[in-house]
Amino acid sequence: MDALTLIPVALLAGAALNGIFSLASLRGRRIPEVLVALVAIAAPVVALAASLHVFGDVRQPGVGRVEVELFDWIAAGNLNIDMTLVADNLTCVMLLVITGIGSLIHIYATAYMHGDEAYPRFFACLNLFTFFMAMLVLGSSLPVLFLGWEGVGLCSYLLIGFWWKDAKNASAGMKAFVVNRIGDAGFLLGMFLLWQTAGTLEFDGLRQFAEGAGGAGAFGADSGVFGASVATLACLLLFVGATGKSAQIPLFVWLPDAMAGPTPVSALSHAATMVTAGVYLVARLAFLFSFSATALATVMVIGGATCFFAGLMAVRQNDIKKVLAYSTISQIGYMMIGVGTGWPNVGLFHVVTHAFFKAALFLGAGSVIHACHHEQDMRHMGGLVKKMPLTAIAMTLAAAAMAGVPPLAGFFSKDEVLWRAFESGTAAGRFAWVCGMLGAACTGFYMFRLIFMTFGGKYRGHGEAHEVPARMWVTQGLLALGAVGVGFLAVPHILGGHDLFGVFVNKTLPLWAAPAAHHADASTEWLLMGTSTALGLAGIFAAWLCYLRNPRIPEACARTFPRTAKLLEGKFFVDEAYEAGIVRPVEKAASGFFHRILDRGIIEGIVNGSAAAATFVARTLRHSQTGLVRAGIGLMLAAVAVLLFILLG
Amino acid sequence: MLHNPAIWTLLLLAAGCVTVLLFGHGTALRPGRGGAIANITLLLVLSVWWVHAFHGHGEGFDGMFLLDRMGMLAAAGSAFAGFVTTVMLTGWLRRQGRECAEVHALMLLAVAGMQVMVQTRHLAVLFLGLETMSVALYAMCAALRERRAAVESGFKYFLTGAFASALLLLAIAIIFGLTGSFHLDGAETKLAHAGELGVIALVLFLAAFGFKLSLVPFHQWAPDVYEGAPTPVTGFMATAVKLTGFMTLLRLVPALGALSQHLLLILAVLAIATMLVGNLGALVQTRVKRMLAYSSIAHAGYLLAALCVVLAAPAGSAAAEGASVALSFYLVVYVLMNLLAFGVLALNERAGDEPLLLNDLAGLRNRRPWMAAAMLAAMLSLAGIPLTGGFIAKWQVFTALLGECGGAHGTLMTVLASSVALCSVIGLAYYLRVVMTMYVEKGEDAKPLPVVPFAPMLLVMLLAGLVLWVGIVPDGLALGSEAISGFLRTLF
Amino acid sequence: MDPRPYLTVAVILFLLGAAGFLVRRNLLVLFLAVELMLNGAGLALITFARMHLSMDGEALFFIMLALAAAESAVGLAMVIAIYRNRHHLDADKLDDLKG
Amino acid sequence: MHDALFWFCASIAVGGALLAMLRREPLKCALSLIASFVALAGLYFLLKSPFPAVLQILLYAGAIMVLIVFVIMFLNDESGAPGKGDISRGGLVLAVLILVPLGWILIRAIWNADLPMMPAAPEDFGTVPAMGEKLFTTWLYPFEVLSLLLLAAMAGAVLLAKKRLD
Repeated sequence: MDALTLIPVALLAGAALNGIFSLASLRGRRIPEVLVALVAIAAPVVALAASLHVFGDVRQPGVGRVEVELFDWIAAGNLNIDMTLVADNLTCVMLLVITGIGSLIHIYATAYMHGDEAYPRFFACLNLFTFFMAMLVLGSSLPVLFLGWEGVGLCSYLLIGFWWKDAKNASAGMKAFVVNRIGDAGFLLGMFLLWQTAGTLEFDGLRQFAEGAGGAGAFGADSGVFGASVATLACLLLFVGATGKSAQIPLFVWLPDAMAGPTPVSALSHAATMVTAGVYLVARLAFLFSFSATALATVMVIGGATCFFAGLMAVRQNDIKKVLAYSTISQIGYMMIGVGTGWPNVGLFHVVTHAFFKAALFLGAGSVIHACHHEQDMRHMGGLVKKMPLTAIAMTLAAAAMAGVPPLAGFFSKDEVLWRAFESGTAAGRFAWVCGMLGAACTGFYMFRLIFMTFGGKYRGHGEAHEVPARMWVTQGLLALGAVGVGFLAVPHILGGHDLFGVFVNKTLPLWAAPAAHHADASTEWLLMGTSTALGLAGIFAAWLCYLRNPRIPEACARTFPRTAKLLEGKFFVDEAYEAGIVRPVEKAASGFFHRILDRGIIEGIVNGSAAAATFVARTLRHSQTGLVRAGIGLMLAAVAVLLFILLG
Repeated sequence: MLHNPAIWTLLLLAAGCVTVLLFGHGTALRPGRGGAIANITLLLVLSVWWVHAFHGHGEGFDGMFLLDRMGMLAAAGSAFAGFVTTVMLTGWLRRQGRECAEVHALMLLAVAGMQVMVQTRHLAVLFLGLETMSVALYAMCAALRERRAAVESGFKYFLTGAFASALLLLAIAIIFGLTGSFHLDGAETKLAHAGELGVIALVLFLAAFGFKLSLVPFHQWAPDVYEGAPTPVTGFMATAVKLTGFMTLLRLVPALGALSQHLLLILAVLAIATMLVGNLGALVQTRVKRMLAYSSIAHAGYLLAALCVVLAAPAGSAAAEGASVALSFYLVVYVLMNLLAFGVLALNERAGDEPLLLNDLAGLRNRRPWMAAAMLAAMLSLAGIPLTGGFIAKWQVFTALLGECGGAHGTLMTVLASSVALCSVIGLAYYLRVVMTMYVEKGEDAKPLPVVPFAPMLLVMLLAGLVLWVGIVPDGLALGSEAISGFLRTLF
Repeated sequence: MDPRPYLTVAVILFLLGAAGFLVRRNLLVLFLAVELMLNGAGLALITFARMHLSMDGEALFFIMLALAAAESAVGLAMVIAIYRNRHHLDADKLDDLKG
Repeated sequence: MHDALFWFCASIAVGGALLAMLRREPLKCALSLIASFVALAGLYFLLKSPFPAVLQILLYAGAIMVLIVFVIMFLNDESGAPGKGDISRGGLVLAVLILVPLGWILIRAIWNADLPMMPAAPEDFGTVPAMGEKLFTTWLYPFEVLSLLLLAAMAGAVLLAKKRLD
C-alpha cells in the first residue's frame, strides 16, 4: 500500500478498532484505557508519517502531485465519480496540519478524557473525524470533498453532543446540524451548477475546462439569476456552504454553542481543522473564483466583516472557551480575506499559523478548566501563573503570536493578509483592510484580557488548582513552540526573507488566479506593517491597563456606555435575532409543533405563511380521508372518468 | 427448465408454504415453527438468486416466462423484504399472544406471486401473479381477526383490491381484443393504432396499478389499511409491493406508451399529486405508523417522477438507461429504509390495539440509544440527508430529471424537478420531528417499551448499516452482493 | 357476427357492478358487485377470444373464475370475522380508521 | 335466430344485474345475480364457447354464488343488515354523475372502434378437449401458478375463519 492510501486507511482503522472497543464496553466488558489510547494515538501518528512521506514525494522536482485511484464510487448514468485521492502542494500543507496537530491533540485528549465512561466512543469519533478531514483535503473531486465535508460535520455533531445526557448539549448539536444544512444546500446547488456547466466535478477536469477554449465563455455566461454570471453564481453558492462550515457571517451562530463538547474536540475540529474547510474550498477553487470579481469581493467583505464583528463580540465574554470561539470566528475572517484577495497562499498561511496558536490556546484553556475543576468562567479564575506556570507560558506565547507580536507566527501571516488586501486596491479590499486593522486591535485586547484574567491577579475560584499531567503540558508546549517558529516559513521579501511557504503553495495555485496587482511601494508596506503591529500592541496595553493595573476600568466603561456594553455582552443579539426570526418559527414548526397536535389535535401557529397554507391543505385532505371504502372507490372511478373525458372527451 | 433459478425458487416457496401449513402450528406447550420454516425457505430462495448472481437471461413457456436482471432484482428484493418481515412478524405476533402459522405460509405465497408477476411480459401471467400476491395480502392484513381495526383494514384492502383487479382484467381484455394476444412484445405498432379503446385500456391499467402503488388519486385505502394491518405486514406492503409494482410498470411502459402519447403527461400529473398529498398528509399525523404510510405514498410520487424520465428520454438512449438505473436504485434504497423504519416501529409496539404515538418515542436516545440511532438513520435517509442511501437515491432521480430539462419535455421535467425539491422540504418537517422527539425530548413520562429480542434487533442494525453504507458507497450493495455470490458459488 | 353488441353488454354489466360499489352499503351485496364486474370483464374476454379465434382469452377466463372463487373464499371469511366483532354488515360504519 | 337469442339472453343478463344492484334484500339480489349469470352462460354458448359456458353455470352460478347465498342466509338477520338505508342516496347521485358519462365514453369507443366481424368458428373452438389441451400445454405455467393462488385462498380462509385463535 502506498503512503497516500495509508493516510485514510490508518485513520479509518483506528476509528473502527475503537468503535469495536466502544461496542464491547457497551456490552459491559472493560477495555483498558491504555489500549484505547494506544490505538487512538497510533492512527494519526501513522498518518502523519505517511503524510511526511507524501510531502517528500511531492517536493521532489518534477513530481508536483501524487494520485491514487481507489475505486469507482458513483457510476449512474452520465454521472461518473471515482474515489481518487490526490496530493499536491496545497493538500500536503493541509495534511500536515491535520495529522500533525491532530496527533498532538489526540495525545493530549488521552489524558484529558481520562476516566470518562465513554472513553472508547470518544476516540472512535475523534479518529473518524480525522479520517473524514483527511478525505476532505485528499479528494480529487467535489463529491469526494463533500463526503469528507459531511463526514466531519457528522462527527462534529456526535462530539458536540458527546455528553448528550445534558439536553443543552444535545440541542447545541442540533443547532450545528440545522445551520450547516443551510450551508450544504448552497454547496449542493453550486456543485450542481458546475456539473451542468462543465460536465465534470473533478478539480482537474474543471480546471482544464476553465482554461480550455470554451471555459471562459461558459463560466462568464449569464446564469439567468439576477444577471450574475455562471461563475459568480456557482462561487457564491459554494461560498454559502463555506460560510456554514467556517462559521462566517451570517451562519456563524453554531460555533460558540459547539463549545459544549469536550475541549480537545473544540481544539481539533472547531479551531484547527474543520472550520478551515471553507477556506480550503475557496483556495482549491481559486481558478474558478478568479472568473468572478464579484465573488472574490464578497469573500473579502464577508471575511472582513466577520473578522471585526466577531472580534468585538469576544471582548466581553466571560466564558474562557466562548472567548476562544469568537476569536476563531474572527481569525477565520482573516483567512477569508486572504483567499478573497486572489492570493490563496496568504489565507492558507494564516490557516497554518492559526492552527498552531489556536490549538495551543484551546489545549491551554482545557488544562485551565481541568485544573479549576470544570470551571469555565474567567471571573472565577486568576493568579494561576503560580499554580501552573508551564501552561501560563505556553498560552501567553500563543496569545502573543495571535496578537501579531513580531516576530511570532501571527505577525507574519496576519500582516501578509492585510498587505494583500490593501494592495488589491479595490473597495472591497480596502473595507477588508480597515476591518482587519480594527480586528487586530480587538485581537490584542481580548487575548490578553483572557491571559490577565486567568493567570494574573489573585485566585478568585473555589478549590485548589493544580498543574496538569505531563502529557497535557508537553503537547501544548510543543504547539506553542510551533506558534513561535512557524512564521519564519514565510518571511516577506521586504524583511529579507524568501516566502518559502508562498512559493511552495503557489506551485499548485499559480498566480494567474490573482487579479493584476498594482504594486505599492516598500515604504507603504513598512508603514502598514508598523500600524497593524502598533494596533495589536495597543490592544495588549489596553488589556493590561484594564485587567491588571486597574480592574475597575471595565466596570466604569460599562457604566458610562451601558448600551454598548450590553450590545457586546449580548453578542450583538444575533442569536436573539435568529431566535425570533428563524429558530423560533422552525422550532414551532418542529418541536413545539407536535405538542400542539397532541394537546388539541390541530396544528396552529406556524408562523410562515406558506407553511400555514401547507397545513391548511393537509388538514383539508385529512378531512377528506373519511375512512369510507365507498369514498375511495368513488375517487378512483371519478379519476378514471375525468382522465377519459379529458383524453377522449 | 430445471436449471432455471426462477422455477427452483417457485418450487421452494410452494414447498415451504405446504410445510408451514402442515408442520408450522404450535401447541400450548410448544411455540410454532412456522416462522422458522418460512425464514429458512426465504433464505434458500435468496441464496439461489445469489448463486446465479442476478445474471442470466432467458425465456420459457412460450414466452410466458422471462428471466432478466430487472426481474431477478425485484424477485430477490421481495424475498429479502419477506425475510425481514417474517423475522419481525414472528416476535410481533408472539407479543400479541398469537401464533398464526398460516400468516407465514401466506407470506411465502405473496413472495411467489410477486416473483411470477415481475418475471413475465405476458399479461395473463402478470394478472395471475398480481392476484396471488393480493389474495395472500388481504388475509395477512386481517390476520388478527379478533381486532376491529385489523379486520377493517383487511376488508377495505380486499374490496378496493377486488375493484382494482376487475379494472385490470377489463384493461387486459381490451388489450387482448386489440392485439389478439397477451404478449406485449412487438405489439407496439398494433397498440399505436388502437384508438379510443387503447386509451381506455391504458387508463384502466393505470388505475389498477395506481391502486397497487397507492398513487394519488387511487390512494385512499392506503393509510387506513397500512394502519390497521400488523406492523411488519405493513412494512412488507409498503416495500415489496411497491418494488415489484414499479418494476412491472417500468417493464410495461414502452408498450403502454404506444397506447397514448399523453401517457407522460398523465404520469407526471399523478406523480406531482402523489408527492404533494403524501407529504401533506404525513405532516399532520401523530400516529407514527400512519405517518409512515403517508410517507410511503410520497415516495411513490418520487419514484413515479423517475419513471417519467424513463418515458421522456428517447427510447434506448443513455439518458433513459440512466433513469431506469436511478429508479431501480431508488427502489432498492426505498425498500431498505422502509423496512428499517417499520422494523423499529414493530419492535417498539406494545401488545394490544393502542397505536404507537409520536410521543411514545420521546427520549428514545436515552432509553434505547442503538434503536434511536437506527431510527435516526431511517428518518435521515427518508428525508434525503447526505451520507444516507436516501440522499444518493434522491440525488440520482433529481439529476435524471434535470438532465432531461433540456430535452423535448423540458418544461414538464422542470416542473417535476421543482416539485420533488419542494416536497422534500415539506418532508424534512415531519421526518425531523421524529428525530427531535427521540433526541431532544426528555421522555421521562413515556410509557415503557416492550422487551426486544436479539434477532430482530440485529436485523435492524444490519438494515441501518446498509442504509448508511449505500449512502457512503453507492455501489456498495452491488459489490457486497457479488461477494456473497462468489462465496456461495464456492460452496456449491 | 358483430362483436360490438356483446361488448356493450359487457360494459353495461361492468359499470353496473361499479355502481354497486358506490350505491350499496351491505357488505354482502358489495360482494355481488365484485362478481358482476368480473363477469363483465369475462364476457369481454370471451367475445374477444371468439373474435380472434384465440383460446387464450378463454384460458384467462378460466383463471378469472378461479380468482373469483379465491376472492370469495377470503372475502367471505372476512365478512364473517367482521360480523363476529361488530355485529353488523354496514360498509358505512367501517370507519374506525381514518384521518 | 341468433339475434333473438342474443337479445333474450342479454336482456336477462342486464336486467338481472340491475335488479341485483337495486333490490333491498341481499338474498333477492343474489338470486337475481344468479339469473344474470345463467343468461351470461347463454351468451357464451352463442359465442361458440361451450367450455366457459359450462364453467359459468357449474362453477359460478353453481358453486361460488351458492357459497355467497349460503353466507347471506347465515348472517343476514335483522340486526346485521343496514336495512332501509342500504341504498345510499348520495351514492346513487354520485354513481349517475360518474358512470353515465363513463358508460357513454366506453360504449361510444366500442362502436367507433374498427373491430373485425367474428369469423366462423372451427369445430373444436372452445370445446372441453381443445381447452384441456391448451391448459396443459402452452398454459401449463399459469395453470400451475393458479394452484398457488388457490392455496393462498385456502390458507387465508383458514386463518380468518377457523374456530380457535392460536
